[in-house]
Amino acid sequence: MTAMDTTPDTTAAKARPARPPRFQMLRRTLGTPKGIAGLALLGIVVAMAALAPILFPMGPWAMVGRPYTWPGDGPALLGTDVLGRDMTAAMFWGAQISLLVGLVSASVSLVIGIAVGACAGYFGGRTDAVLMRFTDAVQTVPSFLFTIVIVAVASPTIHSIVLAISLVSWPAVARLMRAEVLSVKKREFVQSCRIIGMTDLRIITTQVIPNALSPVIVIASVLVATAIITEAGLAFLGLGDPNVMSWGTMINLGRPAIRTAWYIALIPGGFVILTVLALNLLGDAINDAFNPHLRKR
Amino acid sequence: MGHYLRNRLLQAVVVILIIIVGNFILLNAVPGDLVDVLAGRGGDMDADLMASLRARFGLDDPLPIRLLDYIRNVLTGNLGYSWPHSQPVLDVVLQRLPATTLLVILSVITSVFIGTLTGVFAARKAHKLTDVILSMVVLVCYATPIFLTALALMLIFSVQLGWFPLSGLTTAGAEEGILATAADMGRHLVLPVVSLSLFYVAIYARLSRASMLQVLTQDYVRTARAKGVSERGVILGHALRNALLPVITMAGLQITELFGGAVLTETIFGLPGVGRLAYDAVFARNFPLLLGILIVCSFIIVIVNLLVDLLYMKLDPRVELTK
Amino acid sequence: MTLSTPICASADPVSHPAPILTVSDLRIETTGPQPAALLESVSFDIRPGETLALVGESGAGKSLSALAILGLLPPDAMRVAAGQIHLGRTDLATLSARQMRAVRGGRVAMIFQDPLGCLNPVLTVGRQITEALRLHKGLRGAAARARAVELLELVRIPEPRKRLDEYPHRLSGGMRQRVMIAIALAGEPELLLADEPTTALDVTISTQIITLLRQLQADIGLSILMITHDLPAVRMIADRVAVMYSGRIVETGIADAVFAAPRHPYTQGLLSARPRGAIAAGAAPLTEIPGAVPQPNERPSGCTFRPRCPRASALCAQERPAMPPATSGSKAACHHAGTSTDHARAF
Amino acid sequence: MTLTRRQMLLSSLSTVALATLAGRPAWATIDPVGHEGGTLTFVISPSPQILTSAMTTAGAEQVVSAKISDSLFTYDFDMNIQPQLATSYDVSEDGKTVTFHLRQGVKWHDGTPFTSRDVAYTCMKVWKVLHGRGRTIFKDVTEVQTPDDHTAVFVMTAPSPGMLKSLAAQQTQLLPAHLYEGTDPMTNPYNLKPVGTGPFKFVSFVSGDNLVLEKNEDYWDAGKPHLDKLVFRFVSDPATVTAGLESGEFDLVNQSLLPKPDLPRLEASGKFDITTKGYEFQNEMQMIEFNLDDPVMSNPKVREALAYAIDKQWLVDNVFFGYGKVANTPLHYQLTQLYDETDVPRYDYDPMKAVKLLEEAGYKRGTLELTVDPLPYGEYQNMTANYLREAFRGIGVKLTVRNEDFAGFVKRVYTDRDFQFTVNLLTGGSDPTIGTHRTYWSKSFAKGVGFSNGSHYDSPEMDKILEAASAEMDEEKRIGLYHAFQKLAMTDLPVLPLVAVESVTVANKRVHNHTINAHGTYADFAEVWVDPKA
Repeated sequence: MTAMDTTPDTTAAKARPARPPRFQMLRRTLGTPKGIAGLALLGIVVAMAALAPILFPMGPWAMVGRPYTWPGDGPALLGTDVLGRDMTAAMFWGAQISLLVGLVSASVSLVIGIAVGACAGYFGGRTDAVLMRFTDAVQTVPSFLFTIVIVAVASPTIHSIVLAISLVSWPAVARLMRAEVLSVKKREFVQSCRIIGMTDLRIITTQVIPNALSPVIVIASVLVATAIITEAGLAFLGLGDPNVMSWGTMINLGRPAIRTAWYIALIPGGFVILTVLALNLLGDAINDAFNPHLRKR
Repeated sequence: MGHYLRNRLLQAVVVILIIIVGNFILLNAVPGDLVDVLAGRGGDMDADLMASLRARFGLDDPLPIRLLDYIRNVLTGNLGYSWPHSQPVLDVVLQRLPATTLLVILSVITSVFIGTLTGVFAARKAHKLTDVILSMVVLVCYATPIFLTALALMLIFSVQLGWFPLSGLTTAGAEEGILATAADMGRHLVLPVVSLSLFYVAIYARLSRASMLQVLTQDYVRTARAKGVSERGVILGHALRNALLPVITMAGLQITELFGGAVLTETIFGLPGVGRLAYDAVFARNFPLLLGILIVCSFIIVIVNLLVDLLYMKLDPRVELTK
Repeated sequence: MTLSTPICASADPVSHPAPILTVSDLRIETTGPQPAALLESVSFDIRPGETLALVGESGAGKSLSALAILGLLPPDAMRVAAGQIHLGRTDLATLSARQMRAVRGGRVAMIFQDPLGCLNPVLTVGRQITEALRLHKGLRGAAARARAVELLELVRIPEPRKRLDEYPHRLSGGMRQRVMIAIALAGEPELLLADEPTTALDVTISTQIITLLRQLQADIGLSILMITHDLPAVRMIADRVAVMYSGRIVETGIADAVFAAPRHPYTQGLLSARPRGAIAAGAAPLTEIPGAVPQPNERPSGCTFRPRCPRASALCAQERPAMPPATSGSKAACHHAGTSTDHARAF
Repeated sequence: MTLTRRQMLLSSLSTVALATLAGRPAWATIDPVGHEGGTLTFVISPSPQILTSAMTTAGAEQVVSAKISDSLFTYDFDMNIQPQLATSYDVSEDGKTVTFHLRQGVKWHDGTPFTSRDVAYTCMKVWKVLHGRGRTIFKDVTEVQTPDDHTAVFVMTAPSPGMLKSLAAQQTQLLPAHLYEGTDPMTNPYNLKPVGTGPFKFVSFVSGDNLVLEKNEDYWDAGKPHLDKLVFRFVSDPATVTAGLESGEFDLVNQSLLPKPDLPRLEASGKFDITTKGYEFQNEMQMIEFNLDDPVMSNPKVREALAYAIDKQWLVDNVFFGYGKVANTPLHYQLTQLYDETDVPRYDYDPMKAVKLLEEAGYKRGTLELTVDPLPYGEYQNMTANYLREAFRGIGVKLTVRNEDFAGFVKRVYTDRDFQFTVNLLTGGSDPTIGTHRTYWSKSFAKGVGFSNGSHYDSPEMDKILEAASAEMDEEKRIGLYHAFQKLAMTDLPVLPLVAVESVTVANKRVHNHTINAHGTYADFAEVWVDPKA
């Protein structure tokens, strides 16, 4: 998504002689076939999310016809679901929820993970031991089970789902961050900041974190994708928020009818795959851009 | 070595304690308790019976006392009692463990084997058409949620084609005998294992392809070639072992994730595993059982992690026992 | 210079038997739609017991020549476009893959720059030596082990029996390079390709390794193709020198003669860039020669050294200087070769 | 059930053993046995946690335990008492003593003879103490005397007309005293490897997967059962159930455990026997429970408005696929003698009227926001709630659907009372006194007790009707009282009945006699046989 906002206009980019390296990185990301394919697919999903309120102002729940109308049999392009609601509208509105869940939970777990990892790596010693044992504990419990428990505790709403996903997915970020911070804090500029008497908080936020961030950014797309899959899995088990239309909820509704009307479960399933595929392609492209030596030989 | 093991086990104990305390507090924040569920299932309990059951189940003591009691019991190997099952928690968990263990072991073996093979093959054909096609297939597998794979496989192979049984671990009441039972279980496990594996095959394929490509650029591979080692010998004798290192780490993670995390697969294929048990325990508010599952799973995971570390050390002599 | 007298066991090329390696007009190109020549018209030969040093900056194509001899050019990226490589009378291009594997590590062995990276980190030293013994000598088990101990002794490694079971990361840098040499010697090769064998080592160790190579050469009559930009090492070990620049050999001759009176301006620059009286760390850039080696696809017309050459003339831009056909002494591919005798003042 | 009431009345006067209890009558509905042996695979869900229903009222436990363990009676479709372990009974004149004459020569599966001691133990130590409904039914029983091995005398402080209708195995299963006495029944190991007197013996149990039972060769009813093996499979996924039925992996499924959209296809295939009989004990009603403690819901105009906004026929057609009927009174239409719609206020779908009523109540279009808590049990309540969201949007009411799990729902609704209205599924039972009274009787409101008077409806008039009805022995008067009940309930509208649900049993046609009495698939299955050729 960050990549989207800064899609380089090639002519403008050429006109500018000195580009910041980060910008070059983006260009490199988006120039690859993977990057282009990822962006295009993601673009479709983003467009669906954006167009949902315009194309389907009645929301995803409006009942437009007989339940179990197959795609092509009635007015609804993708058929109707178990309650006669338009599957097309559900898919468009569902795109919003999937993206929202993905982005928000990835951001929250990035924030937690970066904070924990940076503190553990920077302070070391006892702080490190305490934080890492805590991280271990969260990681030792199978994450999907843990998500289920948290959602059950808080009862399934979109907020509790996002929170639960964030709460189980930060440890990977924390570990990565810690490893990176351990190497960054040995570097001269951090040492010199210490010597001039900067506070730890300032050093961490202005020096350490920015310089340790790149590998973490690389896994951000994976976090988003995992969050989308987890939400769908929860909804599939009936732990979805009934007041938002998510693809997982639709799969859950369609599952009992899978023999009679498999399209109800498989169409949203296809959209989940599409979105996750787009994110993975983009993630791969970003990864290649960050580690160009692995790209082509 | 002994020092290392002691340290690791000590860490494990701390981790498990954090898990117990954390989950104990978390679970007690849940609305409703076991008695509510029992009353609800039957539909007609009176307040007196509910109160007496709460007293029996130890649900009316204050939280800190229950927590301390619980920890004391766990330390003596007593994971508590699952009232609805009329059995000690450990017994209930142990009954469900074999199904999950089979599922996990089989899918780890399958996915590591096929995934690595695919990855190495793709790395050999890097950037050729075969590699591009394989990578695309792998990417789609990687993007497909496990429950969708499971659903699709069941729809095709059990429902439409009738090749595999729909649900369960064994054919109940089928003939006895170890071989017959094993074959029967095998048939029941094919689809769950395949659906769990497909995603991980994708992971291992990606991982081992990248790792193989990276290893193949290493100087020691060139040395081996300069020594006159055949291409096959280079791949199998020199590159693979190095390329396997990240695969081993991932396999450890996969086991961690699947023990208890295979809820969806167990649900779809009706397998009597711990994941499903844990899921049911959440909704039955059977917290001694849920905590017991978490503890048993954590214990297994700690052991697995230790084994993975030892294996990693065995495979990579550069890793030393530092802690 | 620490060593003033070059080893010259076989200084007279004329009296020598037929070369064991002959590279003639070798051309290596990149693959792809617009191939760029990485190596052009490279010719040299090595006679039994002789040491030839290929000298030049990084990117000159020295290592590529060695890899081409072993047929180890990365297949997706490069190919031999022209020229022949003869090992004795055998044209290596005619060999099957299996025959080529027998050559590698058998008749021709190679050692590399970074001995840590070149040893497989997950295999014991012994395993890596015995593998070569198994492949080329058919030795297995105890016999292979015993021979491995001998080889380690040969490369002067103390406690060889103990070292066999160790992993490379436990050894020091010099020790690792000795192990590499032991592996190379396992197949009892006629020719050793040494690609920057001392570059990654510190000065003392580097000297020890060069000394070891000299001793081995004396002991077992090894021919060596030494690839390096470590000029002091060249002085210590080389009989003849070939100077490479930008994919071509620009000067060749008896080592002493070249060192004493370099004819090509590039060689002159190279020699003057070396601080006298000290052996600098190998990888230091030759800052004294202005500019950089051009990329293969950006090579200028005519003489490729022209943009950096103080003597460049109009002729240099038009015509690429060829190597004179002289059979003895040093010769240089330069229109203005040898016009200055004092190479120190060439720049 | 009118008959039983009269019998009750009769016998309490005459103390005469009933002639009909002499032996099992030949029911017209029973198919003659065409084959002995074979295996029946029966799918239920969820997995039972223990294998006795003597101390729980959970459905899965009931289905399973009735095959293994008997009780004193069974009941035919008309709820007439049929003998099982009791061959006859006498009721004393004051109605406070009931004497059961037990069948002789019955043995527990472990060979120990069944005696009156077992009855006394189970009643006094288990039903009365640990069984949710048993605590009510047997609350007046002070003692069970055992003058001899085959006579059990229940001594009560007051007559208990409900008791004789509650002695079927799935409700009041008998336990072997010799294995339970002196132990804690809740932790007794035989809960998991039950020893009963029934037609099937326990073989193996894999929690969450399957339960295998085999024929009891020494069954007291000689010549039965006809099956060699009875296998229970616990399958939670409804789609799997249909698939298994169609592939022949499963023979029988009850309780509408498969997706309703599949039913038309199964029916059309002609390979299945689909019946809604055998649920006379249940009579489930889907209904909206308004929380009368909530300021919005306490306004009768709002409740009526919402009632008019709902197209109940749509729910019957689309959510229940026709397996059910629109409910216009709180009673299930299957209670034919009591059900009466005459002069009962109706709330037929009329959204315009709903809007008008809301405005009268002071809520302009678009100003009312409500939250519904559908019972998280099965998918139908949730689907109805989803329908309600759209239906209410049509009258300008924004409805939020809350999703919580079973325990959370019970706690929120019955303990915390933090809700506006539910979509609930309530079991009416074979008589209004069993299920329906609880919902409307002010005295059954108690915080923390699930599925009682969730509305907190408190009407002295209603209490009077209900109390009179439960004590009324005269059938005509009883019918009158329940008519008054139906009118009042639909006038005050604390609860809005939506659909009288029909549960479905689907069986492969090779299965015979799976539903031959009021217990349906909850019966003992002694008569069930499978046709290997079909």
